[in-house]
Amino acid sequence: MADILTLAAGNLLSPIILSFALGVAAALARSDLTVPEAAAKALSIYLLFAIGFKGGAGVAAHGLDATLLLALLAGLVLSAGIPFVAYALLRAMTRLGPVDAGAVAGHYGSISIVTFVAASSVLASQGIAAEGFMVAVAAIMEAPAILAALWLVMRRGGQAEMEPGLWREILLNGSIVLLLGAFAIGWITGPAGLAEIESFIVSPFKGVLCLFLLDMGLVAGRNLRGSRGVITPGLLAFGVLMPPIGAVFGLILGLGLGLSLGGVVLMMTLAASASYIAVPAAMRVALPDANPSIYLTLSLGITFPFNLTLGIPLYLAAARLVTGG
Amino acid sequence: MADILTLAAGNLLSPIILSFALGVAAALARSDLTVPEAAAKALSIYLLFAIGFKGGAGVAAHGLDATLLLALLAGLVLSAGIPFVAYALLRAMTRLGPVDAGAVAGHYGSISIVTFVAASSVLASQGIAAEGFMVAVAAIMEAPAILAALWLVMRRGGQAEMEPGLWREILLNGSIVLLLGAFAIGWITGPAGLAEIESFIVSPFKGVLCLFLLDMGLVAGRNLRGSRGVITPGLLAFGVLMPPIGAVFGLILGLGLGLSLGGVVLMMTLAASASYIAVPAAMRVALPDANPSIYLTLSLGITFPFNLTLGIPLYLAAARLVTGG
Amino acid sequence: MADILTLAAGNLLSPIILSFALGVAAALARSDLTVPEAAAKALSIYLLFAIGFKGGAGVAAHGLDATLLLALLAGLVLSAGIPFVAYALLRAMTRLGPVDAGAVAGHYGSISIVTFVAASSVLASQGIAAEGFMVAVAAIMEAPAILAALWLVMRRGGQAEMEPGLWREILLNGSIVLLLGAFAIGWITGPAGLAEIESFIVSPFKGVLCLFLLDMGLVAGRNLRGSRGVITPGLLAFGVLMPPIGAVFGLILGLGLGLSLGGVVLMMTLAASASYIAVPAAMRVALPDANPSIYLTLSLGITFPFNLTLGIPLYLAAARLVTGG
Amino acid sequence: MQTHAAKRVEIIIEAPMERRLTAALEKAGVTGYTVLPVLGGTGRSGTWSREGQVGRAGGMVAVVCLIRAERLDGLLDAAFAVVERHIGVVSVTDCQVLRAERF
Amino acid sequence: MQTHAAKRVEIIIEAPMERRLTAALEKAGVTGYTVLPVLGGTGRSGTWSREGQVGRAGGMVAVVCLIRAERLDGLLDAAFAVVERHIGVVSVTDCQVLRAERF
Amino acid sequence: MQTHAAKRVEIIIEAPMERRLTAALEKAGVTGYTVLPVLGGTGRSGTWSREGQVGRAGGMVAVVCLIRAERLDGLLDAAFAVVERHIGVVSVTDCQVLRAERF
Ligand SMILES: Nc1ncnc2c1ncn2[C@@H]1O[C@H](COP(=O)(O)O)[C@@H](O)[C@H]1O
Ligand SMILES: Nc1ncnc2c1ncn2[C@@H]1O[C@H](COP(=O)(O)O)[C@@H](O)[C@H]1O
Ligand SMILES: Nc1ncnc2c1ncn2[C@@H]1O[C@H](COP(=O)(O)O)[C@@H](O)[C@H]1O
Ligand code: NA
Ligand code: NA
Ligand code: NA
Repeated sequence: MADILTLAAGNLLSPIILSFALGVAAALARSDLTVPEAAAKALSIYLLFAIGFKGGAGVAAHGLDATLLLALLAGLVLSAGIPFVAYALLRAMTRLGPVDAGAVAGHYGSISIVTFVAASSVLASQGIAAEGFMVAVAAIMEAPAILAALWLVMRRGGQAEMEPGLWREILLNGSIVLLLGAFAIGWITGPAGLAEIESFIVSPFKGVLCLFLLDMGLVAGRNLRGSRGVITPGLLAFGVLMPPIGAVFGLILGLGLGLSLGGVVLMMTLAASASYIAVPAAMRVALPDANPSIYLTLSLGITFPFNLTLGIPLYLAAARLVTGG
Repeated sequence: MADILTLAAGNLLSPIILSFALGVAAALARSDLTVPEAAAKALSIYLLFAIGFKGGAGVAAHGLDATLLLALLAGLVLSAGIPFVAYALLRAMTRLGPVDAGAVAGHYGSISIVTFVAASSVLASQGIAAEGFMVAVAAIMEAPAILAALWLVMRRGGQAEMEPGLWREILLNGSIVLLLGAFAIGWITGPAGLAEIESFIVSPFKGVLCLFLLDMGLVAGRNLRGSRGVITPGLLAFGVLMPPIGAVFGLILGLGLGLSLGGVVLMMTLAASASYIAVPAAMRVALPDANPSIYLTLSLGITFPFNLTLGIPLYLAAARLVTGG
Repeated sequence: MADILTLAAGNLLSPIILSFALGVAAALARSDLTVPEAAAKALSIYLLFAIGFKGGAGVAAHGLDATLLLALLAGLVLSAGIPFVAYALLRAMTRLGPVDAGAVAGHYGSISIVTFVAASSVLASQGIAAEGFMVAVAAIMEAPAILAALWLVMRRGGQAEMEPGLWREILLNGSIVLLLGAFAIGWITGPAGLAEIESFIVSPFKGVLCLFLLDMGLVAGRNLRGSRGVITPGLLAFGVLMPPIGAVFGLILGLGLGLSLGGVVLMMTLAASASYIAVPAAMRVALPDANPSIYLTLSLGITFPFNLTLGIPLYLAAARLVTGG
Repeated sequence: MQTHAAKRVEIIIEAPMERRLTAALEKAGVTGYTVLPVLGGTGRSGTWSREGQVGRAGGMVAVVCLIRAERLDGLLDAAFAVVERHIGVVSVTDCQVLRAERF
Repeated sequence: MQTHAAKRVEIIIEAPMERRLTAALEKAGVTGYTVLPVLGGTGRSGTWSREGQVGRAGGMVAVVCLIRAERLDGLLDAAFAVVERHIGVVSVTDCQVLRAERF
Repeated sequence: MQTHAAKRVEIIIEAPMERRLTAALEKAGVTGYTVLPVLGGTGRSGTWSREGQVGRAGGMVAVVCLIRAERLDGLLDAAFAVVERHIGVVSVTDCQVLRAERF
């Protein structure tokens, strides 16, 4: 317990988290501090490229055990399954109608790659290794949740627009393509390739992450400010309860697959995190009647900060406890 | 004297200054070389974050002597006091009316963070240490000058719009918040935090500064080109006389506080520099009748290059002479 | 021969080429992956600044032999001469009219700085040195080709708008100014200046190049997708035949000048590459009736990838063979 | 200078719907349109801004389309089908264009 | 397609005044507006461009507002109070809108 | 609020021609205009987008110009001379402006 607290405290006082907090504080205080849209996108391209490449180079270095396919399958199951749990919880805990509940549920089945990056970075600073292929698991978890959510809504008589074009958009969305593409490049070029561009994608990585989290804090803070009244106590409770619940599923599957301690923590983090880029865009198209304030605020304003600050140390502590690692 | 010249020459031939000169030359020659607005803002966010963080980490490393509060107070006095001197000079040396003179005076009380960064970089390359908290002094000096300037204008019967919203905007403007926020993060996380993101905010710093100064050169050059006829000999004289005068006040207060050689130079530089981001925006709101060409050209086209090239070596030489350092 | 293949294969599997391929693939698959315009421009500013600076610092380090002037002259001759060859080929191999043929010919006389950068990077990774002044040769080769192309078109009775303003625009276009400016800064500040900003312009260079090539792949892929039907077999053949032909001219002049192995390869690469930034913009102004799809697709969609993947290794192998290096 | 009567249609719509809108316009026989970026806005669904956003969900774009009057109804029907359940606004203005053969 | 007469107001104003303008519009009962970026321009106070700028002082934005005719005067009064002493231009065009209930 | 009849001219033109267009406008006595960025578009010469572009060749800008009716013809002649052989569209709308003394 003391360990968790020390880790959580250490985590809370890292430059990464403090940068996020600065962003939130600046937005809440209505400072005009902003990161230009193009700069924010450039930062996210950098992070996706770097994390994907490093994952692929890791696979190339340590070889590919058969676990990869199983892990991908586990990711798929988590992504498609968690929305059902989330939906049931939402209907029980909150007053959301089927459409809004479905839309939110889809976000929680999918993943937040920045949460994944933050967890990787905590692992790295603790010297805990993790399977490089977890990056591919992250990529595969983006989409199935959307399908599950739309199915849930339609079963309830809600109207969802599932045109064929939407599927291509979801499966080929920029972040999936970049993450998997960089993973493939890292895998193909291996440690030699990594060495070539190490001083670009490894050394400055944490600093870039700070600036990106500053921006995410600004966006989350602005979002919180603009959505006063939207978030009821029930929704708030959901936003902090759902991540640990998802993490438990991730823990079970991660252990079942025999992942390393780091791998288990990443699997938990993926399961616990909620999408705030790919799924919102898909939901605007497929479920235009769902209120974006609800799912964006939950995912970006509540669950993301929760995972970043308390969640990740908690998942690490839990995984340590269980694996004895 | 020979020393000053050597230092000035070395300074003039550094990549930083030459990048600025390249920008000015390109703009004057009407090349279409431009840095996109989003990229320029991203560079400035990087610089503010890095300089703030390093300042905070410096305070964490060397402890906080009681001088901090006094230095903040000195900064406040300089910022609020210099506009009076500048205003008197402007009225004596130029034909500016009270509104324009007040607007310009406000710029000279406030500070240019890039000039501060350039001075820090000269100090670093000479191996001269400076108090990390000077970053906080820089931040505190941004705003009081505006108040002083508006007071000056209103005393003269000029119309200034001082709505409450403006004060929040000035005090919480993005660069102050980012600078102080990064300072706080650096302070909290200390040398360990700095080590984590060193290869992002320390090693590439000078190179980023080059690109930023290239952009500033482009903007300054375009400005000079567009404001032919605005700058009279009197204004030109003011633009190169006011910085050393400000620096003298900075020198006196810096010595009085017992700052280190580096700290004194930074205090002089702050006093000598003129704002070109925060104050112009505030002046457009508060003193819409003041002519922006005048204050922007003075601050960006004359005083900034003067400080960058001759001013900083001069202030360093003067401080050395006086402190015997 | 086996050597060429090994080198080509090694080249094809480098992170740089694979990033380009990822971009092409993403665009062809109609993924919504995009790099914001401002970020792409920022990356290109970085690359131009870095390559120019390093070239200049190289000249400062190794002294300037008399070859510089001759090499500049050779660049001028290549740039102005290649359009004639290209024009004759185009008229023989394709059905392009004089205006379109002239526009395309101008692109092939001029150069692609990214191809130059990629070649430099291949040389560096093979430990092959090259004359720093080749950067200046690159810069001087941008413009003469345009003049030659317009002359060709006008001789054929085509209408070309050669207003004086256009010449200033071409000669002072942003990339020439930045490249030559950074070259001058590198030359003036020399190895000491390079050391100051090395961790910005040297270490992360290759990684930045990867992201830039990802973007170029996206643009090239989108271009290819949008120009189906424009590229006839004749044009395709021209797009892959013209580069080696240009390279032969580069080889002859490079050998004649007595350049080093690396210098010869760079000269070949410059001669072989086709412009896709400066010349298209000039052609839109001067030859508005020329179809931009043709020249952009040829230059960006065919010749650029050809040079990047097969061309550069080929030129290196040829130069090795001939110089015995 | 000879000008011709035409309509200027301006559609402000969520960025994720842009492709669908332009596809619908093209299907309705529209031969040209221009897409402008939008920084932010306010409407019944609150205030939004592009600053710092990475995803497209929270953004909008403005699509401007010059069209002959007789084709307006087809365009509006097509646009409405896309905009209907989405946030966004559509306005039509009378205008004069040069080079009418282009529209 | 059923359309309704309305007004399209376009206000080009200095970026530091944007918040004040939109606050004034909201106070005047305007329920929606859209803000577009502006790259540069020329007017009596010279030529300016956003390229390479870090501060907001040297920039402008365009605020577009669709509104019922009967509310126009309130809007213009509000806008004028903000724009009055500042550089910038205001234009009003007759237009037709879809989904009139939104305005 | 007192308004005055004027014309709103909107010219969407290739970015490399921007300087030439604005120079021609200034020569024709136009005292002010505003340049807006354009993200992409479709026309007879195909579809284009600014995303990821480094050069200006593949981009367009929108130039908006408010002008008194009596000056319109001069403006259109000047604009047409520049646009003539280039891709791009020109539209003119009747509008009302505040502060007519500015135009
Ligand atoms: N009356 C209006 N005038 C101009 N733009 C509007 C108006 N109403 C809404 N918008 C734009 O459309 C977006 C969505 O509006 P709404 O559907 O009302 O939430 C807003 O954020 C604005 O960008
Ligand atoms: N006639 C006009 N048409 C369009 N925009 C204008 C016009 N006059 C001024 N502007 C815009 O308003 C800004 C300030 O104009 P001014 O107040 O005349 O300096 C200019 O930089 C332009 O962006
Ligand atoms: N009818 C139209 N309405 C609005 N913009 C247009 C229209 N036609 C062309 N454009 C714009 O002008 C550009 C060039 O058109 P074009 O000359 O037809 O290829 C297009 O890419 C659009 O941005
Ligand atoms: Na999840
Ligand atoms: Na000062
Ligand atoms: Na060439």
